[in-house]
Amino acid sequence: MIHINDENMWSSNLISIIEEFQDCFDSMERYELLFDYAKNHPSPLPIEEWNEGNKITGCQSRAHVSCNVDDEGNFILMGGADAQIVQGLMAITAIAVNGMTPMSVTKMTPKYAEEMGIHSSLTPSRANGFLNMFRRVQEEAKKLMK
Amino acid sequence: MIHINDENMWSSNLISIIEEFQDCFDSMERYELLFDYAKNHPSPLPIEEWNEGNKITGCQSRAHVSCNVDDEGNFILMGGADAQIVQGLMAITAIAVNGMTPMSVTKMTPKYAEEMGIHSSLTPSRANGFLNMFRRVQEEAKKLMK
Amino acid sequence: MALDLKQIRSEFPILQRKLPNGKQLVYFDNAATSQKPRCVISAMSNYYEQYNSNAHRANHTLADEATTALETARENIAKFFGTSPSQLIYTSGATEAINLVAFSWARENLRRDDIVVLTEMEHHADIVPWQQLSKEIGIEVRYVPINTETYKLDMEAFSIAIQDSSLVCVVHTSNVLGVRNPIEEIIKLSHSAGAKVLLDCAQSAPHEKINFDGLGADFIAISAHKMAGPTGIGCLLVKKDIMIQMTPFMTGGSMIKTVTTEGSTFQDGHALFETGTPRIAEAIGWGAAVEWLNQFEMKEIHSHIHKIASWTSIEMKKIPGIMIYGDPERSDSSGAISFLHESIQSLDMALLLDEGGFAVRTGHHCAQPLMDALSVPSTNRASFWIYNTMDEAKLFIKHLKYIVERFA
Amino acid sequence: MALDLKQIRSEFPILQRKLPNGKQLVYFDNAATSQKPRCVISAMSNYYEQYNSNAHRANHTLADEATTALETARENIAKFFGTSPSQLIYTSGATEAINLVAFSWARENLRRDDIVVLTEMEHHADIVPWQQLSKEIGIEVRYVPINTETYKLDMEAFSIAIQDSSLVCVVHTSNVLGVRNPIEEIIKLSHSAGAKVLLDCAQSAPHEKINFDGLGADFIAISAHKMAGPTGIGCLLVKKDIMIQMTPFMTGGSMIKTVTTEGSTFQDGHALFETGTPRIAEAIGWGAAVEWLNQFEMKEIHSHIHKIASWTSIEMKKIPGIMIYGDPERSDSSGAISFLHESIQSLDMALLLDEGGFAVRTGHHCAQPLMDALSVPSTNRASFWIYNTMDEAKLFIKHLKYIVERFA
Ligand SMILES: Cc1ncc(COP(=O)(O)O)c(C=O)c1O
Ligand SMILES: Cc1ncc(COP(=O)(O)O)c(C=O)c1O
Repeated sequence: MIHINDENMWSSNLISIIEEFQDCFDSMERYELLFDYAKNHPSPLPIEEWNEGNKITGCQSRAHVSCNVDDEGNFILMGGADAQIVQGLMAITAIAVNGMTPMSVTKMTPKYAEEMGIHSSLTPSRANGFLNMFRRVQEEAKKLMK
Repeated sequence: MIHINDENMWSSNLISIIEEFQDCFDSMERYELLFDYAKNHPSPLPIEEWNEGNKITGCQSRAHVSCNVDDEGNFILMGGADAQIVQGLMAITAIAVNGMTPMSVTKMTPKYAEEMGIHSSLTPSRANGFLNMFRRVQEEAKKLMK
Repeated sequence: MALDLKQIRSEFPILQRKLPNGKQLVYFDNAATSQKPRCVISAMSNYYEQYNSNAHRANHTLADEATTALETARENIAKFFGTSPSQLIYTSGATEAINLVAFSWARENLRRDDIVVLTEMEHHADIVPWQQLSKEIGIEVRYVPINTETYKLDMEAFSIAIQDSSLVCVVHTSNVLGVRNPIEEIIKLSHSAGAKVLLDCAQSAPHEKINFDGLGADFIAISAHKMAGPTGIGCLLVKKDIMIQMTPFMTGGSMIKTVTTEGSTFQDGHALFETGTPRIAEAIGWGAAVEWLNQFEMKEIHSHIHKIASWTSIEMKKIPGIMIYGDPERSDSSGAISFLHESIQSLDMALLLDEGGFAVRTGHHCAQPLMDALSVPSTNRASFWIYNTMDEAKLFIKHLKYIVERFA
Repeated sequence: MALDLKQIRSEFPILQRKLPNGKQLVYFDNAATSQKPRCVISAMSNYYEQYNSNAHRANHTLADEATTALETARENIAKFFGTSPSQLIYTSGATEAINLVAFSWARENLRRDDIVVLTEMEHHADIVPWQQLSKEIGIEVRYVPINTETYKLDMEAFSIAIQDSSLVCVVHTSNVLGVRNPIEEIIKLSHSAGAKVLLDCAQSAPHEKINFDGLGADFIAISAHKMAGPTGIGCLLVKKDIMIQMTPFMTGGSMIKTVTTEGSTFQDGHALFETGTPRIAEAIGWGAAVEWLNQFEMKEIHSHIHKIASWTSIEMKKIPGIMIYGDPERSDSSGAISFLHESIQSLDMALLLDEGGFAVRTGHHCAQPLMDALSVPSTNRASFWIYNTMDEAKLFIKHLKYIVERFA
């Protein structure tokens, strides 16, 4: 059951992902699913494009995001990380935000990770760096609004 | 009642001082008595002779001791302090050790202060510096043995 | 709203303490260190019992909890002092905070003959680092005198001293005299003269709201243990644009970005100045202390202290032979009462007060230049805080009278 | 005599901890910091509840009790390390201890082109201070490589590197590899070459008896928090004749004798290097920790750790894709097991272990030059201490196998 739909900003895609996670038997199964999403990342950032400029600080593994808008002004997030858990969270974040307007992206909250039951994403100091990644995506979205 | 006579090294003079302290009604009365002994110090060190060499370190007030032997080899302690409590303890220490051989002085323990009920003398960090003074007297006695 | 003293006192276990001679403790040594409420003590025990872990690189649950607690404490403490967490550098206390300014900022930004202005009222912690720097790189140190009648800083001399100076270091409230310096004016004058300002708020933080961003001082040094926090921690608050002028001080663990055998790159911001395993339990304890203080207005605390101090001071003056250094009755005084009796030596006084259960501090209070200015080698000092009561003050006056009657 | 694990574990409240996901905590992050027995936690609470006071100038009962406790702790800790209290300088930890050598001894006694020898195995705390000194005064820093097959220091290279050197800085036991360096030989060779020796004993002190006077090292740096003591304290042990070569580092409160506006005179011995309000609660806590450790032989602790570590290492090697860095089965190894899985990235491994309740550290362990030598960016590290059990090790192996089966 989804407790909060974050002001109805979650796409049906994202909601079905959350439900898929909620159906998992335990946290190890959830991590397995996250590994699957990592493998099938819809828009990975090619490793050649990992650089200091798009690096996420505060993540224990190397993690990079690149944010753009397409011709119609829709948000495109590409992410690359060497840890699968981070890569999986990026994949799901990309599914969550891609196609939105940058404005909408800035209004998102990171609560979907909580709903998915990924405990290790919940506090800013956590090593998987999810919150730093999410914050960075929103900063980029803000810039793209201008 | 005297609990420990420190291997019978206490003179009858010292014992009667201890008893006098033990007869006091409370600690304030003991301090008063100590002030009296300070006033009637048998061998004060004249203030002109207070110098860095005979200064006692670790005492919160200025305190100096000078130790010698007379022609017959008997110990003479002279002490000077600007705090009356320290001066009083010096006076009693002088009564305790003067006339002894330096060897005997090195064998004394500072337990008479405990027996007198002067709590503030009991630990090395205590501001009245009694233990530092006592230790210094014994060091000087050791030197005078040679 | 008056403070609920009964409630407050019940939160400080030590206030129940009986001394070995059977006397009830009356703790009037608050300018040296404050006592700690139960919630501060248990915040630290709870850390050790439930989530002790080295912080940062938090890839397991305990490390995450410890890191979060450490950084939450930083946020709460920074907020308490009216600034942002990125401007707060944890140190072991006010002394290390001032040394950090000397090592990290002054060594980098001052040159031979540059002028550092101090006052005669400074604590040794705010004197010796500058004398050392003077020996090392030849800065000039100037001392602003105090008026020994009013116990105030000589502001005329101050205005002259700060000309062409680079740094002005002033104690917010004197630990000996309780005098509060006019820091707002001091900051304004110093900045107009082109000097940076370092405030030593070790004594003021426990009873006055420090609004770092509002004050505009460049550096502020604070100790936790004088404001209900634990030993072993304090901080330096630094203005943003000044922090980037600072070079690393102690180096090692967490302050680095990369290390190779060829050389290293460093973190930015406060992280650059915090190395080694953090003072985790201490930060958590201090965080609990500011949270505890947040239930009061600092003004309430100040006026409570002031009421006790001014009454005590008035009564003390009636006792023959007692001299008071400072003006504890002035409304902005910190409540420290430095005093001497004309014939009872200060150490004797200390021990006689102790015998009655009264803890006061005695000595030069790490302010020998001030002692020289006052022409005394030491003073006795009674100082009050939030949990002290008028009843305690009355007992103190009674015992002091008794001492003077019997021993003077 | 075997350790009574049941008794020991019952003294560590945190070992009862359940993580938020319901899993029982298995704490294998001991090389980062150790857990604390109840007696250490309560020694500190008891200080705050019964006799908290600023120390030194002890002219009231609480100040006396606090000072006595502080100095008694120093005596007990010094004795534990086989030396006298006058040779122990309290610092905030091993990092500050090493910085103290760099600031107080090296800045005074080393000149441009003087040589400081480090090893590739050093913690950043024992690298960056020397790199800084190199930038500042132009000392030369040499690194002794390790043999990446045996994980031992290349002693041939060592013998060459120490020629004409002034100071040799070596980690007693590596925090990454668990390797114990041959410090007895290192001290002998270094002294024959005319160099002083600084040992980083942060990792060794928790499981090996340090006999400072017997070893003959010039400096030893130690952290309390890795050996059952609190955060915020550690020490530098210094040989008597070396301490007098050291100049003041941080200055202020208790390290002074006299201060005038003309200049200051300082204390001798350890007091010269300890300024500001002491880490009183921390020293008392550390004192309680060494007292607690005194009921065991350090050899017992070491062999207990070694038994768990070598069994775990043997079992880990049977798991496909696991590589171990170091040789945890060697009898003098500290029991730290650094490992990686060939296809599961270290952060993923950390989080998957955490999900099972296992706290291990992951990252470069503040030893990037060693990581470079091993050609890895980071490792996972399991490390054991007195309260860990073979049962925990078995659960760990089981969970690790499960992770590898499902995620590799
Ligand atoms: C080998 C070694 N040296 C030095 C340190 C630094 O110790 P601390 O962070 O307690 O100052 C550590 C701890 O991480 C270590 O393992
Ligand atoms: C005015 C003032 N500055 C600095 C200090 C030094 O503080 P700490 O000893 O906590 O470093 C003190 C405390 O004694 C103080 O009263």
